[in-house]
Amino acid sequence: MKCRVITNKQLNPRYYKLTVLAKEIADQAQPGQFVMLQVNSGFDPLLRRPFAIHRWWDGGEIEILYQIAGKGTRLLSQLCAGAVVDILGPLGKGFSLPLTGVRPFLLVAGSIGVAPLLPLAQDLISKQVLTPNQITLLAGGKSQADILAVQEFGDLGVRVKICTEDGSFGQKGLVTDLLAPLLQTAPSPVFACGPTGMLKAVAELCRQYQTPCQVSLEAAMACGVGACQGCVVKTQAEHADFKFQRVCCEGPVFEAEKVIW
Amino acid sequence: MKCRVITNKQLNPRYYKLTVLAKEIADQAQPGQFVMLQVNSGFDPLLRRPFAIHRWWDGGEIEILYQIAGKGTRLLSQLCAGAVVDILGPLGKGFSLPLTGVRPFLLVAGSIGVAPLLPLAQDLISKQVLTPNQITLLAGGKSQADILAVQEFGDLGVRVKICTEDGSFGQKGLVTDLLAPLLQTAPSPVFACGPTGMLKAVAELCRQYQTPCQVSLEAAMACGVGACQGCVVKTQAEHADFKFQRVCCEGPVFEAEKVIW
Amino acid sequence: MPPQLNVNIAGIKLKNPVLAASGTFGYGEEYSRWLDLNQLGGIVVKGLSLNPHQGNPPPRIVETPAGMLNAIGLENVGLKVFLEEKLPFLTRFDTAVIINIWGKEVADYVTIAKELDSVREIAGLELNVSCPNIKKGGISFGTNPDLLMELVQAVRSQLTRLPLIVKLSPNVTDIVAIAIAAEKSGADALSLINTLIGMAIDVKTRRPRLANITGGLSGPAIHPIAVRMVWQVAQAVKLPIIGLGGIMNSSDALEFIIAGARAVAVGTANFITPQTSIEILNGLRQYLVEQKIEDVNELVGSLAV
Amino acid sequence: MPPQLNVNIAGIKLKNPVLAASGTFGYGEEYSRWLDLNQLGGIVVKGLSLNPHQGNPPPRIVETPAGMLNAIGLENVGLKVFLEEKLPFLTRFDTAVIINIWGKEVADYVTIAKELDSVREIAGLELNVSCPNIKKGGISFGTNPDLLMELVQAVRSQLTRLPLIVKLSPNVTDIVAIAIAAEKSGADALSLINTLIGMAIDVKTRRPRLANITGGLSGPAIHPIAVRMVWQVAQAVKLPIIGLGGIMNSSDALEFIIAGARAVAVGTANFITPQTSIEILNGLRQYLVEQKIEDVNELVGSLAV
Ligand SMILES: Cc1cc2nc3c(=O)[nH]c(=O)nc-3n(C[C@H](O)[C@H](O)[C@H](O)COP(=O)(O)OP(=O)(O)OC[C@H]3O[C@@H](n4cnc5c(N)ncnc54)[C@H](O)[C@@H]3O)c2cc1C
Ligand SMILES: Cc1cc2nc3c(=O)[nH]c(=O)nc-3n(C[C@H](O)[C@H](O)[C@H](O)COP(=O)(O)OP(=O)(O)OC[C@H]3O[C@@H](n4cnc5c(N)ncnc54)[C@H](O)[C@@H]3O)c2cc1C
Ligand SMILES: Cc1cc2nc3c(=O)[nH]c(=O)nc-3n(C[C@H](O)[C@H](O)[C@H](O)COP(=O)(O)O)c2cc1C
Ligand SMILES: Cc1cc2nc3c(=O)[nH]c(=O)nc-3n(C[C@H](O)[C@H](O)[C@H](O)COP(=O)(O)O)c2cc1C
Ligand code: FES
Ligand code: FES
Repeated sequence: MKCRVITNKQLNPRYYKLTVLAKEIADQAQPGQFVMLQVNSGFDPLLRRPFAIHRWWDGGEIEILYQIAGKGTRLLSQLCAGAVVDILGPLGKGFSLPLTGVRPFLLVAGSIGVAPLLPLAQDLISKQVLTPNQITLLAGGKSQADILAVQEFGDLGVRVKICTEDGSFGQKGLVTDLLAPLLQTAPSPVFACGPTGMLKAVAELCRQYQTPCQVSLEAAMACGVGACQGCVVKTQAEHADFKFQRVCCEGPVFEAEKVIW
Repeated sequence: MKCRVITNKQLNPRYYKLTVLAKEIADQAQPGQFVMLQVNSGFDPLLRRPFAIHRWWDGGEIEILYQIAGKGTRLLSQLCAGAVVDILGPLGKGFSLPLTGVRPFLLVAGSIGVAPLLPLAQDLISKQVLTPNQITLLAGGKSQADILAVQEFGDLGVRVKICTEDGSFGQKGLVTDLLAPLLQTAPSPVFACGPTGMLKAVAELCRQYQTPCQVSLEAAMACGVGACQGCVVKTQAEHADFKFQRVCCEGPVFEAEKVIW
Repeated sequence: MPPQLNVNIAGIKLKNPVLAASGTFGYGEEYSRWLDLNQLGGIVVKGLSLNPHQGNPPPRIVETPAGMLNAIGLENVGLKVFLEEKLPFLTRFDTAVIINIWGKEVADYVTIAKELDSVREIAGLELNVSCPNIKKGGISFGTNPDLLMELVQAVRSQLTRLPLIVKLSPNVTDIVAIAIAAEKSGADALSLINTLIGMAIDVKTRRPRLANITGGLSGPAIHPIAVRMVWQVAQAVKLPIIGLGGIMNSSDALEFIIAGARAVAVGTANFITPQTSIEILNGLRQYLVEQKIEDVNELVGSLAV
Repeated sequence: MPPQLNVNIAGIKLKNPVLAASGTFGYGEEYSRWLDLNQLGGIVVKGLSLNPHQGNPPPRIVETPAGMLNAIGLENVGLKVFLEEKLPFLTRFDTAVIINIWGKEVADYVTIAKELDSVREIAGLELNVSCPNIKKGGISFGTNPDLLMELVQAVRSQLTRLPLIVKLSPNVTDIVAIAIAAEKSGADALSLINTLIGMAIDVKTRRPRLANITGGLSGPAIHPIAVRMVWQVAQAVKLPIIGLGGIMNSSDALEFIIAGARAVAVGTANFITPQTSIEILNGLRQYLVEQKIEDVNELVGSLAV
């Protein structure tokens, strides 16, 4: 679907926010779903790039929060308002929302992993699963620049706790250092997105404290729609040692305990 | 050499004019020479594209007159002021200027072929080989939009005769229809650039009227510097039926009578 | 009058010459949200084996210049689940269903071919011969003419109804010798090319980027190699050819047809633009009109050399 | 301390492992305006034959996705002119000069090798074996192990001084078998890969885009295939390997070294950016420093599988 760029704003040297008009996607999007974006119509890079849908509006705008990771995202950052990008979506299975919240929820973000957690918080609040103050975002990153969308969570009334590896913003340390004491005092359902190493550590903590945990995984993707089998992750199987599931359509959100890390 | 785009102006739906700052090239350029321009730093397209140097100034700006022919020129047309392009040049052997003009000269252009003829006219005038009114430009094209740089030649004081295949501008017909009667009345040296078919016809006329003719040829090029042997054209050889010469370094300008068409 | 697009591949009647290539179009259902499957000439289903197969561990794919490497490892649901759960969906559409099959030894191929021969909804079989033959020390069936002949003969003798397409591997010295071997041993059609074997290394970790170390290269990067092979094979055999490898647009597809392919298949391009096949079809129609060619069959092998 | 970059290819001492590939760097002089040739590890000169050779008619090149096809047809000035007019220029620089040679029959190779063996300024010979052997019905020397052995033995027996590098063609089923044949018959080093055979068609005119119909595919498109072949060959032979095919930057070069190449050669990339080799060298240095590797030789074949 050809979409017009409305804005493409640099947040800090490594992060950008892209807003495009994509009515069909905005109409169907669910928290945790993603899109496959083609940064240009040439062959370099050849494949589309996956991005979580960060925000969307009834008017049809959708927003993507992205970091410069390589060639594709660098080209993406050069697009100006008015440019056209081809976007496929919404794709994948997002977060499963419990109907009522029995306990406060914890959202755990590793830097850019915060992207799909904002719509999750919004949805939890607007569907009255929880009140804003029953949701806490734990946001971690290497440095201050990696802590994103804090303002947006604040606007929702969600509590935000921050940590950075270099201590330049919030507590010094890893996001699991924030999570562990919270789970110890009151085990709460966890929704996490971030680098695989972080997700694995979060999953391990949740297993330890026996609290449900949903993780949004990343994988290299070619098609994004379940056709190529390229994006699989190893998960628990009923009648076998394991099975492969496709991150693009059976995920990207998985129950952490089902993932074989 | 990385060069900054100063302007990239659309002249009409198919033609553009690009001005970049390229001091080293401007300092050395000779009429009929060209540059190899890399439209972007990715692999699509992979190779540089050759373009005649249309104008240059002491300040270091060089100008390229180009037509949208395919992928590379389309991408080129999308560059904005401030963008950076990599340019190799000046390259090739340009027009050979006689020291004095014994007779008026005829410059013959097929649409975009006019590009290298403007600096030739300028040079002939500034080196006082000829006075402006001793030079005539015959410019042909399919339609009015293909007749370019007429203003610039007019500003030099050069006489301009125009023809188009559809009669939308100037006389209706081919540029050879303009050339033949002129050569018949007074054989004059000819300098021509344009599509191969046109050059061949011009060369044939000049042979017939026994007047010297220099043609600027086109060929698919990979390196532009003589290393790949990709761009050859068949020419007369002394001790053989023919030899291959490289358009990029032994040309692009050749004596028409040496070319085996 | 709109140009005539029907082509016939060894008895498989295609309403147009544009197919979806095996392994790049899932079981059809994955793409039904994105395009009308009725418009396709046919769908070649993901490589099927007798039993379900889990494939290789991830990472399974990596992008390369104008291409990608894949080492999916032929993951598939197996014959039973395919017939029960996947085929019924596909048969709802007016498009030819061709099943790409593979095995580790001749007997595997024979068994699955025999089973499929009786399935009315299937239009043809495509033999994926890029798999290593475990009985012959892992030499791929498709790189040795003798192994290939043995396989094709064995499978062919089981079929009473289905045309047999042999899909050639490009990782060979002499594609023509392989094509002739397939023709002699009873193949009804050929498709080429499968992927070229490649590899990519992460220089930071000094590890291969694919868990399988090597993978199959596909995409526009391989198009010139594929066109060359189709042209060479078209000179040497009489069998109808399905051309594929790096087709991104109608011009790419036309190169194959002009080189001698009667149909084409779109692979990697599906991942980038699911509607590529439809765009190719439109481009093909437009080209035929512009060139005043009434029937696409007239174009097949029309290269002027 | 800056990392150690010297490598030794069968006695050819290179001050760094980055060479310019045959046919893509002319006779050196074409690029001397654009970069300092002293910085290169070595220059492999355009394929030389005993007599001058005119090559193929144009068009000789065509761009393809992330690659190009060439059918230059081995145009070159011939041995005599090379020694008189081209070599003196090259010997002015502090860089190893390697001569790529070819012929149409074994005797051609033998004669030129013998002549060059006595030329002091030359550091090594590279045998281009992608040429068709006219005595053997046009089968390329490089696709048949027996032909290759015959050729390599014949040439090797003429050389008293010069190391012999055999440059392998990738258009084969089993690159390892070819590499072993070269090793057994006396090659001192291997370089791989040469170009893959491809073809492109102009669909408007329905003619091949190259006058020669087919051509050799080079450029980033073939990089994954080349890395795979270098890796496979490095497992199987002891000879030092020069890796090439689609190298555009230092990361591409590093993949070859990690896969098992002791040196690399830059081909098509020279056309796009004449300074590519220097950039690669800088990138290589930086990588070695970052990875705390003191000697580039430690990196050779260090892939962790
Ligand atoms: C479901 C999903 C949702 C995502 N959402 C976002 C998002 O909201 N914002 C965002 O900035 N990024 C997101 N990503 C990651 C994003 O897709 C990659 O950063 C992007 O594809 C990199 O492209 P590139 O061309 O810039 O980098 P490349 O040049 O392709 O690669 C640069 C580096 O990034 C790694 N990389 C490439 N692709 C991926 C990938 N798919 N997953 C993880 N690492 C990768 C490479 O291994 C390499 O080390 C998401 C990924 C997935 C799978
Ligand atoms: C010495 C020289 C000077 C030139 N000067 C100019 C100039 O001043 N202005 C200008 O607009 N163009 C000039 N050209 C032609 C210009 O290089 C091509 O139009 C351009 O490379 C096309 O690139 P593309 O990617 O847009 O088209 P592509 O997609 O590469 O090709 C589109 C069409 O153009 C043809 N084409 C591609 N390259 C060439 C080529 N090198 N010569 C002829 N036809 C080609 C192709 O066959 C195809 O039909 C010159 C060419 C040469 C060799
Ligand atoms: C992810 C992926 C999976 C594939 N799976 C199969 C397969 O199961 N059987 C088969 O014969 N070919 C398979 N192929 C090869 C394609 O059908 C096709 O031959 C090849 O990709 C070249 O075409 P392309 O460049 O258009 O992709 C696969 C290719 C890809 C990219
Ligand atoms: C225009 C051109 C000419 C070539 N000429 C030769 C040659 O004379 N001898 C040879 O062995 N290889 C020749 N090659 C092959 C290159 O040396 C190299 O093996 C190949 O291009 C792959 O490397 P690349 O992808 O970096 O270009 C030539 C390649 C090109 C593009
Ligand atoms: S990306 Fe293709 S199946 Fe997931
Ligand atoms: S373009 Fe390479 S020699 Fe002319």
